[in-house]
Amino acid sequence: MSDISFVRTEMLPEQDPPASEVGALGWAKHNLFSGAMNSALTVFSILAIYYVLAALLPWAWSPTWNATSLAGCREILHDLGREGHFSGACWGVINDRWVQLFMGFYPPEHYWRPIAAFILLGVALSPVLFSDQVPAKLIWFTGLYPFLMPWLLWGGSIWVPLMVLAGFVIAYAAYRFILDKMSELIALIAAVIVAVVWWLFLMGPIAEFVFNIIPIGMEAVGSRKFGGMMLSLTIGVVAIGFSLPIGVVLALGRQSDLLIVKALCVGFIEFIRGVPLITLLFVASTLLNIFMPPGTNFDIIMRVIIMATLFASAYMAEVIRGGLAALPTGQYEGADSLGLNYWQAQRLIIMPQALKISIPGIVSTFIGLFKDTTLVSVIGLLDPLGLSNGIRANAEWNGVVWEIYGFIALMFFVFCFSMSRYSMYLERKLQTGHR
Amino acid sequence: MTTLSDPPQESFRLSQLIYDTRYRSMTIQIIALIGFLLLLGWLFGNTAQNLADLGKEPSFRFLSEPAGYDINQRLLEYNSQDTHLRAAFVGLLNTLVVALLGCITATILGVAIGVLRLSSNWVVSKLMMIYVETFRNVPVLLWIVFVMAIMIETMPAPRAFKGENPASEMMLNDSVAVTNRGVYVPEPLFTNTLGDVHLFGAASMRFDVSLDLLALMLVLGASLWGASWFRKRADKIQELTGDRPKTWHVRLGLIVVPTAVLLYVLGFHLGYPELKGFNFKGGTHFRNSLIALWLALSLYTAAFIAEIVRAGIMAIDHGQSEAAAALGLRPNRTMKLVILPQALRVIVPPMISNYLNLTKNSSLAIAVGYMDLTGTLMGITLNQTGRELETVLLTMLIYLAISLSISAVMNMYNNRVKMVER
Amino acid sequence: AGTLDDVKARGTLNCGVTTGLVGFAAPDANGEWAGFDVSICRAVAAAVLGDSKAVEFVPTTGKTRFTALASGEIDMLARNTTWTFSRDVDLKFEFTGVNYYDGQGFMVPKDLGVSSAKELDGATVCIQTGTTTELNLADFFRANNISYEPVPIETNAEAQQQYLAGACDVYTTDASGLAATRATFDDPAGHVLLPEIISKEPLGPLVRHGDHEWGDVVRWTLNALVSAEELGVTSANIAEVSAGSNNPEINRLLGSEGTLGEMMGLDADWAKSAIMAGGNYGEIFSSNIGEETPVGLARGLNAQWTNGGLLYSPPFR
Amino acid sequence: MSELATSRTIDRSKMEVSDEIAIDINAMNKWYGSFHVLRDINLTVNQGERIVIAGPSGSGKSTLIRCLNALEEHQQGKITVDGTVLSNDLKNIDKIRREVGMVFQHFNLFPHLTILENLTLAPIWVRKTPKKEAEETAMHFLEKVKIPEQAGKYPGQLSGGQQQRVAIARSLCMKPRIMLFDEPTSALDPEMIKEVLDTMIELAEEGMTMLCVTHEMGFARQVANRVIFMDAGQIVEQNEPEEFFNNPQSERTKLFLSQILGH
Amino acid sequence: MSELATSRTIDRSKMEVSDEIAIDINAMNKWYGSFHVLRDINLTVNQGERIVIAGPSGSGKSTLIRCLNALEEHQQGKITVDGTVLSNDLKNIDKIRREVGMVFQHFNLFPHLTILENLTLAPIWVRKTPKKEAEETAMHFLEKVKIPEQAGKYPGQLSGGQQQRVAIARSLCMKPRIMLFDEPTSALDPEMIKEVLDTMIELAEEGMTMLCVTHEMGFARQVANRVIFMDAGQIVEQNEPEEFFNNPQSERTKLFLSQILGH
Ligand SMILES: Nc1ncnc2c1ncn2[C@@H]1O[C@H](COP(=O)(O)OP(=O)(O)OP(=O)(O)O)[C@@H](O)[C@H]1O
Ligand SMILES: Nc1ncnc2c1ncn2[C@@H]1O[C@H](COP(=O)(O)OP(=O)(O)OP(=O)(O)O)[C@@H](O)[C@H]1O
Ligand SMILES: [Mg+2]
Ligand SMILES: [Mg+2]
Repeated sequence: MSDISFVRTEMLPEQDPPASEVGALGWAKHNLFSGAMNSALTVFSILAIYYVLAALLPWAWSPTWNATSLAGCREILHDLGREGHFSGACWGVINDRWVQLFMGFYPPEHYWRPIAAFILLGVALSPVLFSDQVPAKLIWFTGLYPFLMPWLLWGGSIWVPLMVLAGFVIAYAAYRFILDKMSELIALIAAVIVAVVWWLFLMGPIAEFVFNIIPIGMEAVGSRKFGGMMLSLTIGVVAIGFSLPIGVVLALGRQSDLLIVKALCVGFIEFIRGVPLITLLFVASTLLNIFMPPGTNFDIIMRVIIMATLFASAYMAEVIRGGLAALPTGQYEGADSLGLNYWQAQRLIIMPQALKISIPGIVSTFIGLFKDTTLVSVIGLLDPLGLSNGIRANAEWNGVVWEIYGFIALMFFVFCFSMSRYSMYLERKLQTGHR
Repeated sequence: MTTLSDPPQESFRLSQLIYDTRYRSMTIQIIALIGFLLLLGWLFGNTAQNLADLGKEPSFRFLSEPAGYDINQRLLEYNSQDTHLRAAFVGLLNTLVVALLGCITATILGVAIGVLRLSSNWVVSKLMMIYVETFRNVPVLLWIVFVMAIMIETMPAPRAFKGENPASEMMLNDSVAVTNRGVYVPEPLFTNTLGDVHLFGAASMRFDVSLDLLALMLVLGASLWGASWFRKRADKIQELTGDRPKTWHVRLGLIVVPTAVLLYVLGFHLGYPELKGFNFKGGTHFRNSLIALWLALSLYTAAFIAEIVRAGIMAIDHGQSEAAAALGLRPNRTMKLVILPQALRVIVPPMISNYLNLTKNSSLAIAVGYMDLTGTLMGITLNQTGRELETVLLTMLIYLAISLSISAVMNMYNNRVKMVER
Repeated sequence: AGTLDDVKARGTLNCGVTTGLVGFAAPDANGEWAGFDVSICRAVAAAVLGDSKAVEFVPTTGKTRFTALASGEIDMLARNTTWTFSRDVDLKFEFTGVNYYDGQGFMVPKDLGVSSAKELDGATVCIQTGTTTELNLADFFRANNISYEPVPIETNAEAQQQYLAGACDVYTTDASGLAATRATFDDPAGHVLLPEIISKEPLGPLVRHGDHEWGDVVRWTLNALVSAEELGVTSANIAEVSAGSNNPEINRLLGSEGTLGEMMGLDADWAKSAIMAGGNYGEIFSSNIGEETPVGLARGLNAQWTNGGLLYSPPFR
Repeated sequence: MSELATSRTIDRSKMEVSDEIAIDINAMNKWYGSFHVLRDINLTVNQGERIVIAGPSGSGKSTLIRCLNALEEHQQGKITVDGTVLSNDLKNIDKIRREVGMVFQHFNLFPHLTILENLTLAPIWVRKTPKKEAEETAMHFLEKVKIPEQAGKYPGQLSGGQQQRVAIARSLCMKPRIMLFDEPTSALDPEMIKEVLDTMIELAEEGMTMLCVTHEMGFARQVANRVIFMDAGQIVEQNEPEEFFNNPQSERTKLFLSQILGH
Repeated sequence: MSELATSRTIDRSKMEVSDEIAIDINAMNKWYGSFHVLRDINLTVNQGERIVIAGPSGSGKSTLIRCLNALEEHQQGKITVDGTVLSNDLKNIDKIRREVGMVFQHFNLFPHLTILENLTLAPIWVRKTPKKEAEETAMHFLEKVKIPEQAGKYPGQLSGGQQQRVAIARSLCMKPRIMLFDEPTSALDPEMIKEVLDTMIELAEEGMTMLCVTHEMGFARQVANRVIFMDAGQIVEQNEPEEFFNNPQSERTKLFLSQILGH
C-alpha cells in the first residue's frame, strides 16, 4: 500500500461555481430545464399562461370606466374600432355599483357604522390573535364586542344590547347566590333558567321602559337593508361568533361519557354535517317560521343567521374536539388533583389551551362559511351574487356578465386569501411558540 | 383521630342525585333528555299549530300525484305524467351521477396538481400554487356560474354548424360535436339487441336494465378476472425466478378479445350525432349544465385535494426516497412501492370529507338548471305543490343517507389500511 | 290584529317583489327599487300610510315567495304571480285583482325561420323555473304531440344569456317578460315573438287568505289606480281635481265626498295619495313598461275596457 | 440508580410520627374491566409517616396512590383519608382532594399560565383565598423550593427539575396534610433529580405525611420510615428501610432489589 | 465519546487491502448554489480499505459520501466507482447504486413494510431475485445482525439499535462491494451504539470496503486503516489511525481532536 499520509498545508479558498450553476442561467437550468420532461413542462406552462393572458388582457384593457350603461360601453368600444362580443369589458357597471356590492342598501349616511364594526372586530380579535403584541386588558373589549357589534350594525336603542348583557350578569349573580346554598349543578341550571326567562320575557319591556326615560340610541337600520359583501361578512362573523360557544358545548358533550348527552351531540353534529347547507337555508326560508310559535316572525336574515350558526356550530364542534384531543390527559388530572371541579377545570385549564390550538381550524371554518354565504342568493337574499342579478335586471346593465362576476370573485379572493395566509402564519407560530 | 365508626347503612337521599357520582351523571342525562324532549315537543307543537292555522296537513300523498313538469337530464325514462316521487328519483340519480363523476375527476386532477406543485420546475409549481389559491378562495357557487357562462358564451351554438360554410365543425371525423348546449358523442347501438328487463313493474322506482349492457359487463368482468389471474401468475413467476414476464399484451388481449367478440355478435355500431332541425340528434348528449357543474365541482374540489396530496407526500420523510434511491430503486418504483403506500394513509381520511363536500355541493346544481334532487324534489315539486315541510325534510333525509353511506364505506377502507400498519 | 293595523303600527309596508326583472322590479345604484310591481306596492303604502316611501321591499324567489307571504314576513306579494285556482284555494291566498293580463309566449331569433310554436319540434326551450310556465309548456307540447328539450333556469338574466348565446332556440315565459327582455337586446329586431300565447296568465298582487280588511285595501287601491285612469285623474291634475269636481265618482274616489276611506279604515284622501305616488294605472304602465320605455309593451289586453281592453274597475260607490 | 441521592445531612429528629391515622385502606380491590389491578390492599398510614412504594412496572403502584385522591375509582373496600370516607359523594371527594396534594411524573403544570398563576389558581378558585394572600403564599413556597425568581415565567421556559419543584410548590399552596408523589423524578436528568429530592427531603423534615412511588432507593433509605413493595397488584412486603434493603424476606423482593441495585 | 467502543478482540488479519481500486475521486468540486461545499477532493480507495471520515459539523463529510452514490450531483471532477464513471447517465448511476450500499443516520427503514419486506424489496425489484431466494438471503443477514426473530415485525416496533442493524442488513442484501455509512450511531443511545458498532466491525473483518463518517474514535482506531479529516470542504489530513490520533500534523486536526477526545 502506498503511503497514505497527507497533510494540506494551505487551505483552498472558496471558488465561484461554474457559470452554468449560478445567476439567471444556473437558476433557469435548475428550476426550469433540468431534464427533457421538465423543459417540456416549462414550455407548455408558458404557452398556457400566454394563451390565457392574451385572451384576457385585451378584453380587460377597456376604457369604459365612465360609461353609464352597457350601450354606453358598446359605443365607447365602437368608437375605438373594437367590435364583437368580447371586444372589451364594460367597467362602467363596477364604477356605478361597487359601493352597492360592498354595502348593499345600507343608508349611505350610516356607512361609518358597518365600517367601524368591522374595524373594531379587528381590535376585538387582536388579544386572541396577536396575544404577544397587544395589552392583555383589551380582552375586556373582546368580551363586550358581541354586544357592540349588533348595536352598531342594526342600531336602535342602546338599552337592548345592554339588557342582553345584563342577562349574563344576572345569570352570574344567580349562580353565585345559589352556589352558596346548593350544589353547583343546581346553580348552573338555575342560572340558565333565570337568564332565559330574563331574555325572553323581562328584557324587552324593561329595555323599552328605560329607553322611554333615557332615550339613547342610534337610528335603527333593518336587516333588509343589508346586502352585498357587508351581508356576507355579517352572516359569517355573527354565525361564527355564536357558533363558538355552541361548538364548545357540543364538543364537550361529544367527549363526555354521559351516553345520552353524547348521543344527542353526535346526532346533531352528524346530521348538520351530513346535509348540504342549501337545504338548511331552505329550512330558514320556508320552515323556520313554521317551527316557531304562531305569530313569531324573524326577518329572513335573522333566520339565515340562525341556520348558519347551527351549521357552523357542528363544524366548530369538530374543530374544538380536535383541540381537546390534542391536550395531554395530565392536564385534566392536574386540575382534578388540585380540587378544581369540572367547569372550573374546563374554563381555567382546558378551554384556554384547546381553543388556542384550534384557532387555525376556526379560521378555516370561517373562510368556508364566508364563501358559503353566497348560497343565500338562492333563497333571494341580496348578497353580492344575489345583487348581481338585481343589477342585471336594470335596463342599463342588462347583459353584463363577466365584469360583475369577476369583481365579486376578486372581492372574495382578497378576503379569503388574506385570511388563509394569516391562519397559516398562526399555525407556524403555534408550532414554534413556547411549548 | 379515634376509631372510625362504620358509616350508617345509608338509605337513598335526594341530595345524592346531585352529589353522588353514581347518580349525578344519571341526573344530568335525564335533565338533558327532558330538555331535548321539551324542545322537540315545543317544535312539534308549534309546527302542528302553524300548519293547522295555514290549513295544511302534513301528508306525503302529493308524491304519488303526476308531477306535470319535464326533466331534460334523466337516466330513466320519465315524462311529465309520472309522479313527483319518480321525478325525485330521477333527480336523486342525477345527483349521484354528478357526484360520482365529480369525485373521479377531482381525484385525478387533484393528485396531478398536488404532485406538480411539488415539482422542481419553478413555473409549474408556481402555476399550480396560483391554481390552488384561486380556486379555493372563491366560492364554489361562483365557479359554477362562471364555468356555465364560459360554456355558453365561448362554445358555438348548434346553428353555427349549419349552412354551406358552417362557422364550426364537428370534431374527430364528424363524430363529436362540442356546442354550447353540451357535447354530443357517438352512442353505442346494437343491431341484435337482447332487449331490456323491466324492474319494479309500474312503481315509481321502476327502471330498465339493458341486457346488452349486462352481458357486456359480465364478459368484461370475466375478462378482468382472467387478466388479474394472469397478473397473479406473473407475480408468482417473479417470486420463483425473479424475472417478471411481460404480461400486458396477454392481459390486454384477454380483456379486448372477448368483449370485441361479444360486441360483434350483438351487432355493435355507433350512432353518430347529426344536426337535424334545431339540435343534434342521435349520439349521447352531455348537457352543458351537467358539464358545467361537473367541471366546476371537480376544479374546485381538486384544489383542496391537491393540498391534501401535497401534504400527504410532504409528510413522508425525505429519507425514505433517499434510502430507496440508495438501494437502486428507480423513481417511479420508489413512488409506487415506498412513497404512495405511506402517503395514502395520510391522504385518505381528509379525502373522504372532500368527497362528502363535493356531494353536498352538487346541490348547487340549481344555479345552472341541472335537475338534481334539489332541483326536482326541493325545487319544482316544492314550488308546484307548496309542501315545504315534506319536501325539504325528505330532501335532507336523502342527503343524510348519502353522506352517511359514503363515510361508512370510506371508513371501512380506512380501517383496513390502518390494520396493515399494526 | 289584522294586517292593516300591523302595517299602520309598524309604519312600513313589507312588500314582496322579485329579485330583479326588467321593468317590473329592480334596485338602482342607490338601492331604490323601481318598476311596475314596485309601483303597486308604493301605491298601497301611500294609501295606508300616506307615504309612498314607507315600503320595505323583500326580494323573493319563485320558491320562497309563497312561504314569505304565508308566514307573515310580507304583507302583500306583488311579484308577477299568476292567479290560479290552486294558489287561491289550495295554497290559501287571496288574489286582489289583476294588474297585468299576460300569457305565456315564445321568443325565437328571426333567422331561425320559425313562424309558429308548432314548428318547434325538437327545439331546446329555456324556461324560468318556479313559475306556472313549466307546467304550461309540458301541457302544450304534449297536447300537440311534439318533443322538446326543457332547460330550466333560475333567473331571467341567465335565461337571457343562454338564449342570446344560442344555448337554447326558444325562450318562453310570460309575454310581457319576453318583450321586456327583447327590448334590452343589442338587436331587438332580430328576434320575434311567436303568435301562440299558450296560457292565460293574469298577474296580480295577493295577500293572505282570510284577512278581508287588508285584502280590501289592496284590492281597492289597485281599483283606484284603474278608475283614476278611466276617470282622467292623473298625478298632474289631481291637486286641482281633488279640490272638487263635477263628477261625483271622482269626488268619492278622492275623498271630497262620502266616507269611502273611513269604511276601509283609511284616511279620506287615501286614493289621492295612492295616485300621487306614481300616477294612475296608465301613468305607471307607461313610465315603467310602456312603449316609451326600453321595455316597450303595448297596452293590448291591459287597456281600459273603454278602449277594448280588459281593465275594468268596479264602481266607487 | 444512585445509592445516595443527596449529600446533605438529614435531620430525622423532626420527622415524628403521630398516632393519628391519616390514611386507612381496608380490603380494597380494583379492576380495570376484568383485569384485577389491586388485590385486597390493607394499609394504614399515620400522620407524619413517610412511605415509599416500590415494585416492578405494572404492579399497580400508580393505581394505588391515584385511588387515594379519587383520580381512579375503587370498586371494593373502604378508603378513609384524614377521617373522610372516600365514597361516590362529590362533597367528600372535594374535601379529600383539598387535603391531599399530588405530584406527577410529568409535572402536569398548566403551560398557558405563569408559574405564579399556576400556584395561585387552586387557592383562589377552590379555597377562595383572596388573590393577594394567595400570591404571598405562592411566593413563600416558591422560595422554599428555591426558585422565587421564576414566578413570572411560563412552565415551558423552565428546566425539568425546576418544573417539578414548581409542581410540588403548587400542591403545597393548597396546604395539604398529605402529599402523594408518583415517580416524581423518573422523567428527569440525573442533575435535576437531586434538586427535587432535596425539596422532598425538606418537606419530610417538616413532618409532612408522604406517600411516594419511587425507585430512588437512596431517598427511601434516608427518609422513609416504611418501604412497601408491591407486585401483581398486591402488597408483598413492607418493612423499615434498613430491614427492607438488607434483609428482604420474600423471593420477589430479593429479585427486584438485585435488579434495581445490581448495576 | 467512548474511547473503546467494543470489548471484543478484533481480528485484523482478514482485513486485507487489495491493489484493486474501488473508488477514485479526482479533482472533484461541488457547489450548493454559490456555496463551495467540496473543494478539489482527490481520493483513491482500494478494494477492502476501511476509511473513517471525521471533521467538524458542516465540513462536507455527508456531502462527500452522498456524491459517491449520486444522491448528490457533483459539478466538476471525475468520480469512478468500481470502474464505472459517475456521470449523468442513468445506467451508470443504476450500476453504481447496485454496487454501493448506504446506511443513514436515521435508518430510513420503510415503516409500512415488515423487516423481512424491507430487506427483500430491493433484491426483488432491482436485482430480480426470486422471492424465495431473496428471503433466504434476508434471513441470512438478519441472523448476521442477530435479530432473525424480528423478521415479521414492523420497524416501529424495534429499538433504535435494532433498526440500524436492520438498515445495515438491508444494504447487505443487495450484496454491495462498497458500504457507505453516514454517522450510523449518532442517533442512538449508548447501549445501542455498541450493538451497531459490533455489526460494523464484523463486516470489516469480512473484508468489505467501507467509508464511514463517524465520531466514534474507538471504532476508527480499531478498524480503520485510514482516517480522513475534513474541514471547510477539503481533505485537510489523512493518515493511519495510530499516526492520526497520536501525531496529528495540521493545526486544525489538533484542535478537532482535542475537542472530541477532550472530555
Ligand atoms: N386506564 C387503564 N385501563 C386499563 N388498564 C390499566 C389502566 N391504567 C393502568 N392499567 C394497567 O394496570 C396495571 C397497573 O398499572 P400502574 O400504572 O398502576 O402500574 P405501576 O406500578 O405504576 O407501573 P409503572 O412503574 O410502569 O408506572 C398495568 O398492568 C396497566 O397496564
Ligand atoms: N441541500 C443543501 N443545500 C444547501 N446547502 C447544503 C445542503 N446540504 C448541506 N448543505 C451545506 O453544506 C455544508 C456541508 O454539509 P454536510 O451535511 O456535508 O456537512 P457534514 O460534514 O456532514 O456535517 P454534520 O456533521 O453536521 O453532518 C453545510 O454547510 C450545509 O449547510
Ligand atoms: Mg406508574
Ligand atoms: Mg452529516
